[in-house]
Amino acid sequence: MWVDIILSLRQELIVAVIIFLLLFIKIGAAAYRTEAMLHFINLLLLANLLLGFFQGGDATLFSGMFHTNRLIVLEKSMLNLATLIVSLQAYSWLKGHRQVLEFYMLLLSTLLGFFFMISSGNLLIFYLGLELSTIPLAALSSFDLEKRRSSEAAMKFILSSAFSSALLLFGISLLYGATGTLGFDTLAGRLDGSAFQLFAFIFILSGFAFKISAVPFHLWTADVYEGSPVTVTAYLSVVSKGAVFFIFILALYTVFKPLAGNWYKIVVLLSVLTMVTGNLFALRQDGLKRLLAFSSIAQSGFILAGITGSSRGGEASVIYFILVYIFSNLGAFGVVSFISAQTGRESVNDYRGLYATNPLLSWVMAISLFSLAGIPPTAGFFGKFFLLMAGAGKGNFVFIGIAALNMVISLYYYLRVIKAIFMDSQPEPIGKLKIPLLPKIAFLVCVAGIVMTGLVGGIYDYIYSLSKGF
Amino acid sequence: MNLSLLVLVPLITAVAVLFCKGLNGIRWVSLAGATVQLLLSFGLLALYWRERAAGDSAAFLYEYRHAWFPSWNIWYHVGVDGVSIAMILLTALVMEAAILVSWAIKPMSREFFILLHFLSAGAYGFFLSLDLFTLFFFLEVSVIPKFLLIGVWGSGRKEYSAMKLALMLMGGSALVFVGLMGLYYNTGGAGGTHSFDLMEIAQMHIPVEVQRQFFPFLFVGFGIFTALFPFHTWVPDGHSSAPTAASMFLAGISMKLGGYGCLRVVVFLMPEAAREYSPVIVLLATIAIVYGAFATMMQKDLKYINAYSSVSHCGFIILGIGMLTRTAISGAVMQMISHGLMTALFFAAIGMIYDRTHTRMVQQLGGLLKIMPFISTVFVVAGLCSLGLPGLSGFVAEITVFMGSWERAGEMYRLATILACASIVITAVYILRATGQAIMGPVKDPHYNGLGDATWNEKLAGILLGAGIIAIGVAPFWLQALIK
Amino acid sequence: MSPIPLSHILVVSAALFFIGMYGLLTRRNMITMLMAVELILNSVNINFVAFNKYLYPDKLEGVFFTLFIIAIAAAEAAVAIAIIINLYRNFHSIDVEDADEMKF
Amino acid sequence: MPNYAYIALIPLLPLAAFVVLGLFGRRYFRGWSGGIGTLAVLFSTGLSLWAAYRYFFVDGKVGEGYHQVIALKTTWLSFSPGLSIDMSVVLDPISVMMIVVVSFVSLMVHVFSMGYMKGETRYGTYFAFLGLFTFSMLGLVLSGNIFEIYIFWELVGCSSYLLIGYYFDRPTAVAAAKKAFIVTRLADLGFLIGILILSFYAETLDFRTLIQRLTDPTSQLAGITSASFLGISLLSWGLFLVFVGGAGKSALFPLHIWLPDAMEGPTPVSALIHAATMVVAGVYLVARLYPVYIYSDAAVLQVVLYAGAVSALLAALIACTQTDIKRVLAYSTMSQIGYMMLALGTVHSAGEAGTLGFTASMFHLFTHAFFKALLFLCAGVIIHRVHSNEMKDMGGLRKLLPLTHGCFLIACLAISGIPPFSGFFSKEDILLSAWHANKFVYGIALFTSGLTAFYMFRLYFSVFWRRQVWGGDGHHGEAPVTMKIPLVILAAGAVFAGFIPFSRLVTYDGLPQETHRVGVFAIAPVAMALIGIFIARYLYFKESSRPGRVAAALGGLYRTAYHKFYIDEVYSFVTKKIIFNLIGRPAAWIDRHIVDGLMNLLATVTARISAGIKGVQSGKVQDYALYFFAGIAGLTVLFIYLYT
Repeated sequence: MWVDIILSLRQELIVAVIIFLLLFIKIGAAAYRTEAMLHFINLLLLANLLLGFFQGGDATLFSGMFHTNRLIVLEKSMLNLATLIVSLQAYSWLKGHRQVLEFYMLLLSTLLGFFFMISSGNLLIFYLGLELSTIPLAALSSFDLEKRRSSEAAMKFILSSAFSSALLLFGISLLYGATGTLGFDTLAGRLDGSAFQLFAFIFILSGFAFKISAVPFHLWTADVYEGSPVTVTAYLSVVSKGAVFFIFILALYTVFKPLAGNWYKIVVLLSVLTMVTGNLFALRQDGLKRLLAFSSIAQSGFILAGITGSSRGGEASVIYFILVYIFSNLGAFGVVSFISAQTGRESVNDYRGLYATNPLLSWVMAISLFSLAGIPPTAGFFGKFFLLMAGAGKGNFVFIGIAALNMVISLYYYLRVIKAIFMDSQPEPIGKLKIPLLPKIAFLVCVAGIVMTGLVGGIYDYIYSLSKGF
Repeated sequence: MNLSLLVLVPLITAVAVLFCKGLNGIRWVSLAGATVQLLLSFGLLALYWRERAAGDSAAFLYEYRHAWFPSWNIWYHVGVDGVSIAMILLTALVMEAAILVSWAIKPMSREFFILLHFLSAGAYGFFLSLDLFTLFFFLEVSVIPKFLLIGVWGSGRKEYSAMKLALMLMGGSALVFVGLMGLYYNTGGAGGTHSFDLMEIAQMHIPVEVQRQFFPFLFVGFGIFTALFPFHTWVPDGHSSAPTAASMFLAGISMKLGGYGCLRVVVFLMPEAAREYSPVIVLLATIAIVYGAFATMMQKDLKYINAYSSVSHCGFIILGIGMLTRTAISGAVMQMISHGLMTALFFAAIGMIYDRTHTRMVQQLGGLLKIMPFISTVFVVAGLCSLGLPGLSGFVAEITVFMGSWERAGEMYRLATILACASIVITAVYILRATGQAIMGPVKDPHYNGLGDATWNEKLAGILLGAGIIAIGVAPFWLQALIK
Repeated sequence: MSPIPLSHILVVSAALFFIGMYGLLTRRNMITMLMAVELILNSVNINFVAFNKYLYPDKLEGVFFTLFIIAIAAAEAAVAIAIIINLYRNFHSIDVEDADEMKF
Repeated sequence: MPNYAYIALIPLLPLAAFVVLGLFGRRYFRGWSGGIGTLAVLFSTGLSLWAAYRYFFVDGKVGEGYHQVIALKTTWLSFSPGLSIDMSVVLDPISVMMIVVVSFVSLMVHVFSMGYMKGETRYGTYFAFLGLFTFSMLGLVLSGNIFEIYIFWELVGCSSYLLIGYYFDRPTAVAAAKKAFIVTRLADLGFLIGILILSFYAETLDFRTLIQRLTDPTSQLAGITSASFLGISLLSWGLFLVFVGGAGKSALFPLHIWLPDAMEGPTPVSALIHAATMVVAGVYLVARLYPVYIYSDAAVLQVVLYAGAVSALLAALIACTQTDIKRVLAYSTMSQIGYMMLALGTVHSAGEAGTLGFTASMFHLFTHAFFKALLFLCAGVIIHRVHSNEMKDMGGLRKLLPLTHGCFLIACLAISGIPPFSGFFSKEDILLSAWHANKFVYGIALFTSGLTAFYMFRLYFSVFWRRQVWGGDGHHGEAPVTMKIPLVILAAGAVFAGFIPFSRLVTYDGLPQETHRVGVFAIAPVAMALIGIFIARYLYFKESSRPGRVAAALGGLYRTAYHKFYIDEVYSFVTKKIIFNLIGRPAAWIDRHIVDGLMNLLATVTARISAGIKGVQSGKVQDYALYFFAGIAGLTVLFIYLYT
């Protein structure tokens, strides 16, 4: 009995154990060498990834509050992987930082929150998980305490998310009033599409939309991404967004399935708005972080397009895309983070002539951007293709056409960066940078992931075999 | 024969180039890779002939299927018929020549050759594909290397051109994508699985209203690749900014991807819609032919001349496809091959001239025949091929298109054919103008007198492509038998 | 004494919600904005409790939810105020209009 | 059936010479190139003569007349079951006659060029091009397939281009080459469309089948005559367009403008291509399709007739005023070809009397080849010696160049139609057929023949007499022997070619015809010629002011003729002003600014929108909340709209 519970909760437990371990170290050990500590923590994260990766059975705990299955374990492993990569990339930044342990405690707390959120079987646990992840994230965005932008970002983040979760809660309360239940499994049975329920649903939907930065709930994203330390931005854009997408698709496909006829059009609308707005804003950005922020908004639009597919393929393609997205986006953010930590330069123009001095970084950046843009043979191509293909399953080809054209627009700003790196030059290019081991590993993992995830067809099919469908 | 080798050889070469030491190593490894490709494609041709002679009448030979994404019913599916073999031969030839021409490329030669090999891998894959997903995959593979080749090694407004090319081509493939989705979700009928397989789709009948709906997407999408009016504007800029080898590949191979796609995917899978849209296609093709030719007449930059003339010549491909008669379509295929070789040769010659004189403006050149006879001869041969001189491939292709187009009854089609025929006069005008000013005439700039003629690698490239042009022009029957 | 109808309570909650919303949108002081958010949360709390009591009295889900909300709101406020203090150090102001360096 | 497969060697030998010299001539053979080329053509000529002998006198005759022999046929490119381009070798009287003419003149020119071109840097290339031309021309005349003839048609055009542009460092030569190619290309467009029309209805490209089907009222003829365009049957259109192709190559009015300019090429080339062989290809083409022409309505043949007559007259008028020796000869060529065409146009029925013009035309083609080639080669010797083309630089050359003088005189007499020189007989036939067909045209022809004599002797007197001795230095000999031999041989041809019994050998239907030469009939043309000669002698025998006064007296007419009737100006107006400025330039502009502008506009609009909506991202968190709330409100409204 207890063994089963522990096994089912093993990913959460491991993360919790690591958090407490770090807490005890912080309390107990007065002095430590930052670099050694970083290596140690990364090893812990690796262990976390490997231990959590093993599949167990399906389980439902705490009278339906928490449930897990093979797909959810996979999703959590993906988040673990992303966290590990972010952590590896953070090495150069954290090396000079004093509060390393606090950083990881906060980071892992958010991860724990996401785990609970994904596994939740009840709106209460969902809310708790969400907040457990949001509040430390706000603290993380402020982690460069002395930087104005960092604190501004944190302020915007905490206020916006407080507001959004308040509205989400308002929706939950209305839904509770309408159905009398908070459990996912019972909720689905009681939804009948009445006006009141739909009203409540809109609030809940907007709460999700805020987290995945769908337009018009996305406005915090760019500012927070820009202001936060790059590592945190990477984490936000990948782990946070990915986790919310996992639960979002679960919610739409199972809990709110009775309302599918209603949410389909809304999600299509959000998807179009998100793609278009994200792209249009990204077009005119000079700051690389801000550009990537808007690009990640646009990517959300594409993911939403996959969600509209309302099919097993839709679910699988969304999860698959998030895996691809982890590699691609972290590859790009990794380079930005590394260069930012070394030189403090973050704008597109600063990258002019990068290829002459740092070919490896340039190629990592280029491959990641190609993947984000959906250019074969990178995995991004397959990801986007399947997302839109799933979306096209409903026969809404106008929508798919708009999405496809948006891919063209998005190509422009990715290519702008490529152009700066490979074709332009400047009087003071970024100097030759030596890449330490850990970030290098992270880069290689990202590139390998980008190349392999697509070409090796088995990965998608594995996800497909796990997914439950609509 | 394992067809995937054709895709793998360039990739392996690219990797080998990556780890090569020294400039010469890079060059020779690249050349060796291209030569292996060339030998492979000739081997493929020989095997194919033997197989056909032995009476194998399957539509495609050497098929290979591998489940790629089984849940979507996506396969890595390759196979060849005569048309694809012809295109593969073309690719191999142009690739070999392109590498020879880029012998002295600087800087970043390593990257240059790697990208070239990527391009050729994409082209081979495209011509081999029998699955629409695979096809689309390879179609897009070829876009970014072009962007980089133009943007990094190009000249003039290279970034602008590179960006324009990439965006327009991606726009084209976005349309293709929508069309593919439309096809995919209309296969299988009630309860069956959807499919991307070319042969399977061809056997199912796509409902006419669906065809009507998605034909424009696919046709325009592929059409952008092959410079369909009015989506051809990437061609002049892209070609003129690109480095020689990239121009050769771009005009020689990449523009053919579109034509091949139109043929293999669009017309083959949606014959009824093709018939319905035929007037529009013919109209656009005719505009491209005539208008492209007139626009060419006014150009002063050799590369622009060839680029615009490519618009005009690729109009013949579209015209042939749009006319939908057997002869016209086989003419379109011949035109693809012929134009591929011819334009590659043309760009090679222009590149060689530019490398020496550092200008491509016809007014500034002159009397090159005296200074660099070999290069000039190559230029003239390419020019004569372009204006459709018998004995060179251009004539064979154009005549076949004309004959085929004329078979299509109807005033409009007749008029289109006549206009297309008339364009060969305009072609003669601009080709001879360029030749007369740049190649013949007195030497305008005394600095040119000391310039050397082609080096061995350039000569070899010219001879390879020229031999291809002459081989088709003198003995077209083998090509015709191949693509029948 | 007849019980207060549910609708009355919902009106109060809605009023509270909009007051909170109004405060959030108009107040420039960040602390006040935080308080406005608390108002919205309180309206949610009222909703939960009222629904629980009036409609689904056999289970206590709503009440529990309220408890969690109160707890989390406290945590949120703590972090938010910490962030605002840090912001004040950097900007020397807690006027929300002043912190708009990043835009467009 | 005798084996004629060796005929294929006749064109292939020069081709081999082209390939060998083209690839290796420059580097390995150099001075030997001429010899190699000449040797190849020598063999060709021998084979041609042998073939002609076999055909005409041994085994070509089946029963009464000569029949077509298909010596070789192999499919080159097949379009559909009926339509294929075959590479074939066809022997019939006209093709046999033509191979003899072409290979023979080519041989003469080869031999002549060995002396004339000596020392040129591109000596090998020159002979390579000559080989290419000879191959193409022989292929053309031996073609048995209408597309095959088109192929060689284009090839002769190309070799003509290459040879005119041989002195590529002269801008005028380059321009002339370009002009020649483009003008004939324009005409070939007509030819091509004509082929398309005819082959579509006849469902064949083979000449024999084509002729058979199009002259058989029970078969395809119905389709092609009933279909019409602008009220004219498609058969007529097709034939007319084919004729346009021929007119372009044969420099008929108004497509003749390239021919005078083509004189920029080396003079032997002019002799071969622009006098004896290529320019008569148009005549040959019409002759090839003759049965169909006769069968269609008479309109097309009327066009042929008048095009020939106008060209003959116009060219003769212009020739009277030109001062460049080669240009005079060029216009004279044009005029003579006009004669040939005119003769073809006189045919009015398929009977023996009606087809006299056919034989006359072919006869004139044959004799013209000799004396015109001779004239050009003489001109070549003169230019070689004088280093100028202008008549004013010459005069009194008879002492310096006695052999040339004699040959030139023979040729002049021949072209003027003075008996017993060859031109007399052929011209006589033409006039006779014109007399039968159309008296008006006969008048033009007669007048032209007088003009011909006038301008030829104007040339002759100006060059060889006019002064006592030539003003330049006279130390060198006349010319190398390789240049003299061809003159002598050709002169012999010019004298004796007229005695060949042409009407027995080359006729419309292969059956021998009896010539009805009436002695009286010859009086008028000979008298006209003599008058012309005497006027020329009066004006040009001695240096005097007479020509100037005559020119002044004629005033406008002289000026117009001197300016070639302003036809070149019209062309350049059309091309420069209309095609370039009104079509080409706008097309290029539209492409850059409108079509491409649209593409760029898309980008600009996107960027504008992007800039326009940037205000949404105001940086103020309260605005964000507002948008958030507005989003919810919007969604709610949407829901209400959608689901109620």
